[in-house]
Formats: sequence, structure tokens, C-alpha cells
Amino acid sequence: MAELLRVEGVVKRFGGITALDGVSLSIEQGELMAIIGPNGSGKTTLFNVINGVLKPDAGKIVFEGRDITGLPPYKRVALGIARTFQIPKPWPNLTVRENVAIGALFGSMQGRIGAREALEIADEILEIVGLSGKAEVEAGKLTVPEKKVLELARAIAMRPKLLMLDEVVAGMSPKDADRIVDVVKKIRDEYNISVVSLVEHVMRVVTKFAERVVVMHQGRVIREGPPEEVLRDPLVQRVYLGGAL
Amino acid sequence: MAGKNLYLGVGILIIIILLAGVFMMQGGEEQATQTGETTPAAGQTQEQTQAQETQQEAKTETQTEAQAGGEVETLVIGAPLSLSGKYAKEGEMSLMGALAAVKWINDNGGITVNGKKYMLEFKYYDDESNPDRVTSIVERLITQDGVKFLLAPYSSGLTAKAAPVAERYGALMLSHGGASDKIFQQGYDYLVQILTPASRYFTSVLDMVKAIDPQAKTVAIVYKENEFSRTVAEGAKAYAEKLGFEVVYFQSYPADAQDLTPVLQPLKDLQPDVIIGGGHFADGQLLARQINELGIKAKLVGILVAPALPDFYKNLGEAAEGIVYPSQWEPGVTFSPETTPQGYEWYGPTVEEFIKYFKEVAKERGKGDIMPSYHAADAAAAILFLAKAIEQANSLNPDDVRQAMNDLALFTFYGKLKIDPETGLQIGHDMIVGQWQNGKKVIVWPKEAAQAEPLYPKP
Amino acid sequence: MVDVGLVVANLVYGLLIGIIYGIATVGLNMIFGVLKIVNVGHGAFIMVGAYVTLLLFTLAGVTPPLTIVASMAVGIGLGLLFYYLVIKYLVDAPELATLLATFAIGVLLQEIVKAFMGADSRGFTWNLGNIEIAGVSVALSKVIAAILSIALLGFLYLVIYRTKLGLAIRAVVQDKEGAMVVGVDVDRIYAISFALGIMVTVASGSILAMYLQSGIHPYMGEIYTLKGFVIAVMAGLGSIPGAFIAGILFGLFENLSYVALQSIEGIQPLVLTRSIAFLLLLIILLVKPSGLFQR
Amino acid sequence: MPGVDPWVLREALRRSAPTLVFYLVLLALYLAMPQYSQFIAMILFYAILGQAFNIFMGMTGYVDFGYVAFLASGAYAFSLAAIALSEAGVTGWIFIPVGLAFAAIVAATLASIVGAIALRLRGAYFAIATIGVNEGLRYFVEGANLLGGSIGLYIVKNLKALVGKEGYQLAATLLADLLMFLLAAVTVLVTGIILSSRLGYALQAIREDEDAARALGINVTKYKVTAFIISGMLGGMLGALNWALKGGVVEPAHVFMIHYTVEAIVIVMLGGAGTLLGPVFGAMTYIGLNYVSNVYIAPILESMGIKATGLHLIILAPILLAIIIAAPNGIVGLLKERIKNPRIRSFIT
Repeated sequence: MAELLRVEGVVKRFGGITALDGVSLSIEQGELMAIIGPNGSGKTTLFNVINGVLKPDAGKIVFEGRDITGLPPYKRVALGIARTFQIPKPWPNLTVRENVAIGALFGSMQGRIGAREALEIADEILEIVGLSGKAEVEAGKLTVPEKKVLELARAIAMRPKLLMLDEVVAGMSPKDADRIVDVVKKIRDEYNISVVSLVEHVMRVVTKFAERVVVMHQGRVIREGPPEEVLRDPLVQRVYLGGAL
Repeated sequence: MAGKNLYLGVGILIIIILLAGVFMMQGGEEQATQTGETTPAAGQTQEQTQAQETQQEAKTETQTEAQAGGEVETLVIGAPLSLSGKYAKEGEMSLMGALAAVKWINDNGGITVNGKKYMLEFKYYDDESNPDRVTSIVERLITQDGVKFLLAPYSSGLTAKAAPVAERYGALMLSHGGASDKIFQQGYDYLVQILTPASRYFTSVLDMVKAIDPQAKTVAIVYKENEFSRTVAEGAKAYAEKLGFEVVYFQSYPADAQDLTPVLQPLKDLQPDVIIGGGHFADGQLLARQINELGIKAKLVGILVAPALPDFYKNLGEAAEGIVYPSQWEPGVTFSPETTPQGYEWYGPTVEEFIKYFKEVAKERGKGDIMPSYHAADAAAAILFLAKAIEQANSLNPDDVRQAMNDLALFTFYGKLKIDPETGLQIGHDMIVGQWQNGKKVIVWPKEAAQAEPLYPKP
Repeated sequence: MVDVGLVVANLVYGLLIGIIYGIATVGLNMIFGVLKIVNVGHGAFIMVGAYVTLLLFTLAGVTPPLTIVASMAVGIGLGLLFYYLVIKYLVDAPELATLLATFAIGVLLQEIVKAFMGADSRGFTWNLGNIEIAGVSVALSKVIAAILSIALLGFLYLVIYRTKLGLAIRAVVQDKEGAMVVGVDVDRIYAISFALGIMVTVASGSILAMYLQSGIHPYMGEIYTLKGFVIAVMAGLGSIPGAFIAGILFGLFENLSYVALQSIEGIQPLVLTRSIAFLLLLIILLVKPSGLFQR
Repeated sequence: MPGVDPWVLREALRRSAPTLVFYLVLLALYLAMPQYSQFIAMILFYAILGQAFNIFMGMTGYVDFGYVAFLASGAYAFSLAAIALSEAGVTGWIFIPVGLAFAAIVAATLASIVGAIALRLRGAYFAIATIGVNEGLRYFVEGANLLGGSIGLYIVKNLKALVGKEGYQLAATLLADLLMFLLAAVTVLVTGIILSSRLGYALQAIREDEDAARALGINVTKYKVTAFIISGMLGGMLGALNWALKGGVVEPAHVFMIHYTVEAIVIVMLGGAGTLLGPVFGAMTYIGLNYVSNVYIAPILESMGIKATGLHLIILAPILLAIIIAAPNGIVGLLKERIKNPRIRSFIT
């Protein structure tokens, strides 16, 4: 499979703290990857650097062979990078349908579709994720799990090539979590999207979802490989139990 | 949240009270068959609300009294007045001056037009010193209150907004304050000026200096950067150069400046013979105070508008001593029917009568015992000039009255009144020069109106 | 050639008026620092302070420096009144609502004062003669006004940096949630900070009245709101010591840019200085939006 | 505007229909009751002010405190055009389209310059920066003696030279008002188109949560500047019509008065930010209250012996506070909450 994204030696410091200390990894076309690691290991910072919200202090990010390190978020989105937020950020006073339609309008098809098609795409996706019942409800009035689903729907509507999910199933009942994982898999198969999901502790998702797992600790990638292998590695377990390296 | 609903309730309650007040008053107007003529001084009027308006036919030219022996009719004179906002001070004085003049005319038999006697009534609304309020007020006065003759609002900006509306309905407007010369060069047919134009404010002061101290040479002009004061300053500069003075300093300060030290500092070294300038009340007082504070010695300091106010001395104390100011009118003037100049005809109250009537109106409006400022005199003179012109034209048609004004030359408590037929500019009335001499305002120029010798050079 | 005497004079006067600008802006910055609210009615509160001094001096003969105590009390009263009546409901409201609400408060104060005091411009004379500073003769009352400003700043500094209340206020400024978690009654701190901010603002009105002694009228405050914004942003919205220093810089800037413009023909220097002051604001906002003294 | 696709036009018409109806009612009243024409014209001016202001502030939540500078630039541009044409000996009504076009261009240019600078800031910083723009421009015009300095430009004579005395009479009253009705319709339609197109969605996303909008691929600066320019341009044309053509005098102390910007904020806030009907309701309420209290209440109070003038501001301020706290979404917001029946709700846009 062709390589979709390559992160090379990315460093990011906030004042004294080094959030990312020379991270390198690559994602193949259509691959399902999970990035795991305890809180504060730099997972969300890595997302923000790939998505362009944060500029790295060093290192390079290459997407489909093109160096996008300096590009602002809206240019990266146009190339096909979409993300969800750990804490959902819907537009509260706009309806669920409008929220998703805005995703479609400003996603990778930016400038090529009008408001009408965007609203139609929104209806389609709300059908898939099972939120069409609440289409006309103001996003602010949804429950937290529903908001997380809305985040996912909005990201999918952006027709991305790379979908980055930040703790998308955290706080959900097992039944809902499984349903979301199935939806993501179906989306991946249907649109050949590669999906990267950040997971902190819901190990069920890792085993059921991921084809490859990357483990991060204190801003560095310490292990990479298929889920069964990585999860059994004593080094990874010690990291999770809070032991030092 | 309790707070939010409480506020909503209060907000709606206030609006309901407002509307109830309007309808309650509307109801009151129907039953009361108002007998006798309305008391002009109280400025009470028949109120109409929008809802009622559509059935009522447009007001006839004069309100005919339907009740007993209706031979006395009322002629309504209207005015948009600045009773709030930045011209509030001038607006209040103009209102009281106008009401005093109306009261005098009505007490002296009103005016007679082709055999019929008319009592005057003065109808006004607050334009909030805001040009955008003026158009709707002028229109309301003309179309609903049946007004054909108006006092113009204060300042050029507001007058310019009112003029097209007045001209469209053919109503005559008399400008009694704050309008600069440019307004009268715009070719309005129905706009006439009562007070001396802004560009000639300092003529008498400069004439006085020339007369009492021919050696005086250098003049410094420090003025407030706004449309009225700049016109005065530029006029004064031209006139000073014409008289042979040398204008060594010509600088302005922003409209709401609170500290003039930077612009006054250079005068310490220049040591000009004459310093003139200023703008309105606040900055005029500041100018006088800081000239004194910085120890700037000049033979004469002349400041616009502010010194004409009684509490100028109260606020500044000895810093006000010897300050000279141009004024349209001062209570101490000695114009009287006996001193009427050649070709002029006396009309209106004597100076004492005007002050008496003014004080009555002021007391009635709860302003206490105060003397009229020249803004009050400007408005009163406008009413008198208008009333005489209507009688002269013997017609209530504004065109005839405007025509009659061309060859009207009145001498009043306010001095000479004569307009230039072409532009409507005031060419008869001259400025007088007042000076603060040990705590009292006295007139020092022109000689024929003077109460005391000018205190020159300034202590 | 720029005449040295003029420059020195402008330096001295720039410093004096700058100190007054400083104390007049401290209250504005404090309210923004704690409550993240820009008080558009700021100038109206300054006007109230000026009237307190005017009335106490002209009617009761109270010497102006003493009237500051009265205006501080009036400030705390007004601060608490408007906090619990209006600001309390708007703490988390969008900018639009708080800007408009404080504007309405300013209009209300101005019109009430005008209804009682009338629209005319008043003044008083408190003449202590002049003294020499660097060869420039300055009214003693102006120097005292500047000294009182520094004293008032000192008092506020003590409250903020030496008392438990001050600690709580600074905690709320750093991180509202953090303070809440530690058990700080944030609403009470908001009320007190707003009252303190208004107290300093009204007191600075008295100091200003002492400095100018004329031009006191209901609408005198508006120019101080505008200048206050420029200085507050220059300092960095929220920083209290910064506001004082920025005020001095602004005072000096205003006077010195006037001297610089003197030599240009056909323009009105003092008026243009006002325009350059706002240009300065834009430049600072572009180069360092967080202001000169903010981290 | 890149070829506006028909669906957006239809959607825009659907949204703006109710507001256009209101303007038609105002026009009917204006023609039917000439004695109230100037009162209606005042409501119209404030409605357009609110409408044009709403395009930027209503939709993005950014408070532009220097908005009146756009009206001023339009008024100055129109006046310069009228002066130039009349001095070049041109006569006839051509000066109106030329003047308006020039006003729109100058206002748009000013907006793009100010936008490029100030729109890099947010919240209170943006509000304060825009005050700086307004005050800076005003004192620059006065200090550097530009455009007539503090005296300003008088164009009545020029307008009379262009279209004669009667022509000017007509232009300064009826024609100016009718053109303002046209401008009102244009402003409403532009707002409708924006609300139904990509620009509208982007602006509302920015208002709701700008960081989310930026992270989700919205070129935040581009859309903010676009709305800022459209809003400024319409403001410039309003200034040209109401102050230059109708007023005949453009004086800096008046055309740069911050009071107008605050009134625009009050009207949009009162009516309902980001809505179409909001500014019309806001203008009617604000001017209605002001007129009622000025023309009816003040005389009542006076007859009752209360002589203090300017009381209506003391009444207006508390009402304003009550509205800000109790109905932050304005009248339209209140209507939306209170009216459940879907058919009527669709009418409230």
C-alpha cells in the first residue's frame, strides 16, 4: 500500500516542557492505526501538529509525498486531513444538520460544492451514524455521547483521506463504542480512508479496531507493531502501570 | 434564572407604562374642550398619537378656536432645540429667550394680520444635538403642528439637515445660533440669519485694540478645532491682517482637549500683544485658566463664548480678571427706542423688559434667578424679527414674509437687525465687546454702548 | 531647530498628566484583568469623581486631597450597586453584551448627573501658587495631584499584593476554575474587584479635577474612556502596574509628538497628536497584541 | 460574487422575504402618510445601519466599534464625486450612480485595509483597535486640514449646480429616501445570500467557536475580511445617501460620531444578532421609544412640572440593560423561543 503520511523527527516544546521529542511514524493508505499511551504522552499534541493547529519546533510532516509542515490548517484540510476533538466542539446554536454540512462545505471538496449538496451529504452521513432523528436539533442540546458521534459525522463529511479520531469512544457504553467502531470500519472500506485513533485506556477498541498500534510515552514512540504483539510487550505494560523506563 | 425573568418583567412593564401614558394623555385630549387660548408660556400642546393621526386631516394653517368669541387666533412658531447632547447649554437658554419674546408679544396684543389678531405659541422638541433627529422633528412641526415659521436648530450640521425639509414644505427658518457662514452660501431661499456671522465675531475686539493702542502689532490665535470656532478664527485672522496686525501664531486644539499646555507653551516666548480664540464653555474656561497659570503676559486676551457665562468668574476667580469677549448681546447694553439709529425702526421690549420676562420664564422652568445669556437674546430677537416681518407683510404666507424681511430694518433690545436680501446673512447686527472687571461683566465697546473704559493692558 | 525650553516643558507636563492618565487607567485594567470585561462607561465614573471633588470643595470647602476619600467611598458604592444589578448576570456573556451594558451604565450616570447638575461646564479655583521643576513653572496643585496618584497606586498595590483578598483576586485572574476548586468564592471576588476598580476610577476623577480645576461637565469623561483604552491596550489588558507606566509613556508621547509636529507647516499639531496616539494603538496591537508589559 | 447558484438565490429569497415585506410596509406608510415620511426615513436609516452592521458583527460576534468610519468614508467619497462633477461642468442625475459607486469603492478599500490589520485581533482587542481607527481617521482629517478640515465639505451648492434648485429639492428629500429603500432591499438580499451560502456558514461557525472552525478547515481570516468588506461597503453607501446627498454637509465631528456605532450595536442587539428581521425590529423599537419619549413623554413630564430635559436617555438606558440581560438574543430570539407553531416560526428568519 502507498504511504499516506510520514512524520519525521518532530519536536514540540512548550516553555520548559518537551511534549514531542523527535517522533517519527508513517501511515499507509486505508490503514487503521491506534496510537496509545498514558495521559500526557504527547498524543493530542501530535494530532495538533499533523492537523496544523500547532507548528513543530523541528522535524517534517509529509502528506502524499508533499511537505506540509508550514501549511495552515485550512490548506491541510483541503488536502484531506480531518480530525475530531477529545472534548467535542460542536457549533451549539447551529443545528446538527448544519454542523455536518459545514464539515462537508469546508472539507476536501472545498469550493467544488454548494450549500445544497453539503446539506444532502449531511443527511446521508447522519443516516449512517444514526443521528438523522436529531437533524434539526441545536447541537448544543445533544448529550455528550451524541456530541461525540456528531464530531465523527462532521469529520467524515469532510471526505478526508486521513481521519484522525481523538478518544472518540471514551466515556461511551460498550454497545455504543462497538457501533462507532463498526461505522468507522465501514467508512474506511467504503471511501478507502486511513484512520488513526488515539486511545488512552479502552483497550477493547485497540484489539477490535486497529491493524497496527503505536505506543507513545513522554513524547517518544517506544513501540510499534500489530496489536497482540505490542500489548503483550512487558515494556508497554510497565509504562502503563506507571513505571519509569 | 430568577434574575433574567425579573428583568424581562421590568422591561415590559416600563414599555407598557410608556404606551399607557401616551394613550391616557390621548384620551385626556378628547374630552377636555379647551376653552380660552392656550397659555403660550407653558408650551402646552394638543398631543396626537400615530394611531389617531391617519383619520385626522392635516392641520390647517392656524388652529381656529372653536369655542366662545373665537376672534383671537393662535399662530404656532416651531423649533427643533438641542435640550440634550453637546448643545444642551445653548439650547436651554434659547428656549427661555424665545418663550420670553413670545410672552412679551402676547402681552402686547399679539400681532395683527389683515385685521385679525393672533396670539403666538412656541412649539418645540428636543433634537438631542443630533442631525438625524432634526428631519423628523422639523417635518412633525410643519405637517402636524401646522408650523410655517421655525427657529433653525443650533449649529451648521443640524441646520443643513433641517433646511431641505423646511424648503420642501416652504416653511421659513431663522438661524439664531452656531451656524457658520458657509450654510448661507448654499443658496437656500427660506433660511435667514439673526445673529452676527461667525466670521465677524472678533471684528469689534480688533477694532477696539486698534483704536486704544495703535502700536499693538502681534496677534496669536488659539482656537478649538471645530467647525464654528475655526470659521471664527479664520475670519479673525483675515480681519486682523486687514487692520495691519501680524498674526504670529495660529494653532488649534482638539474639540475635547483637557490640557492646553502644549499649545500655549510657545506663547511664553512669543509674548504676543493680543491673544484671541477659544471655542465653547469648557475649553474657553480651560484656555483662560492655563494662560494665567503659565504666566503668559499679553496686553489683551479675548475668548469666545465662555466668558459670557456668569459662572466664568465664579469658576476662574482672578484668572478671569480683564478677560475680554465678543458677545452678540449683554444685559448691560444701552440700546433704547431713543437711540434708534437713522433708517431703523424700534420694535419689541426694552432691555429691562426683556430681562424681566426672561427671569419670569426662567423661574417658571425651575432655573432660579439667572440672567439671560446672549443665546437667549439671539432666540428672542429671532422671534421679534419674525413677528414684525409677518405684520409688515400683512400675510401668513412665508414667501411674502421672506420678501418683507428684505427691507426690514429693526432696532431692538438686541441692537440692529437687517439681512442681506441675496444670502439672508445678517448685516445689521454688530458684536459688542464685554470685559470682566473686578468680578463684574461690563460692556467696553462700541463706545455708544459702553458702560466702562476697557481695562487695557490686562492686569 | 527644536527649542530646548519647549521640550523640557513638555517633558514635565507630559510626565504629570501621564501619571494622572496612569491612575485613571488602572481601574479599567483591573476590571478587565479579573472579570474580562471592558468598561465602556469608564469615563462616566471619572466624571462622577470630578463632581464629588467640585461639590465638596465649592459647597463644603473640603480641601480637594481630602475629597478623594469621599470619592473612593462613592466608587465602592457604585461598583457594588452596578455589579449586583447588572454585571453579575453578564460575567460569562459574550463581549457584545458586556460592552453594551457598560455603555448603558455610562449613559445612565451622565444623564442623571446632567439632570441634577445641569449641562454647563464648571470649575473651581484651588490655587497654591507655582513651583519650579527643571526650570519649568508648574502649579503646585498639579504636582500634588500627581503625588496623590502615586499614593493611590501604592494603596492598591498593598491591597493586591499584601492581603489575603489580593491573593484571591490574583488567583481568579490566573485561572478562574483553579481558584474555584481551591474554595475561592469567585462571585464575591468579582464583586470586590469590580468595586475596587470603580473605586480607583472615581478617585482618579477627583485627582483629575484637582489637576484641571475646570471643564467639569457631564460629558467630560468620554475622552478618558478613549484614551483609557489606548493606554490599557498599550500596557496589556489586565496588567495593573503596566497601566500606570503606560499612562506615563502616553502622557510623554502626547506632549513630545506635539513638539515634533510643530515644525510642519499647514497642520494643527495638537489635533494631529491625537490622531497619532490612535495610530500608536494600532501599531502596538499589531506588533505585540498582549501589550508592552504583559507576559 | 462568483456565479451565485440558483438554489442559493432561492434559499436567500425565502429567508429575506419576511424582512422585504416589512420594508414594503414601511415604503407604503412612507408614501401614504407624507406627514410621517421623515420619521419613517429615520427608522429606515437606522434599520439599514443595523442591517449592514449585522452582516459583520451579527454573524461573527466581533464588535467593530469604529463602524461609523465606513459611513463617513462613503459620505466624503460621494461629496468629492459631486464636487468634481459639478466643477467639470457636468449636469444631470449621473452624479448619483457615480457618487454611490465611488462611495462603495472607497468604503470597501478602507474596510480591506482596516480588516487586514484589525482582524488579526479578537474580542476586546479588536473592539478597541477599531475605536482607534475611527478616532485616528477623524483627528487626522481635522489635524491635517484634509477634506475641509473640521469645517468639512458643503455640497448643496454643487448639487444645485448639477440638477438645479428643484432637482436638489427632490433629490434631498424624496429621491434620497427612495434610494435608501432600494439600499435596504439590496442589504437584505445580500444578507440572505450570505446566510444561505458557504460564507454564511463559515461566519456562523466562526461566531460559535472560532478555534473549532479554524481546525476544521475554514480559512477564518479570508471569510472574516470578506464579511467586513461587504458590511463596510454597504455602510459607505448608506453614509453617502443619508449624509452627503440628503444632508448636503459632511462634517468630521458628526460623521465620525461613535454614538452611531453604539446605536447600530443597540439595534442589532435589541432585534437579534445574525438574523434578518432583527435589525428592522431593533430600529423600530429603538427609534419608536426615542420618538415617543421625546415627542410625547417629555411634554407630559414638562406639564407635570419636571423641567429636566433629555429624560428619555434616563428611560432608555435601563430598558437597554433589561434587554441585554433578559433577552440576549433580542426580539427575534425571544420570538423564536416563545412561538412554537412551525408555520409562523419559518416566517421568523
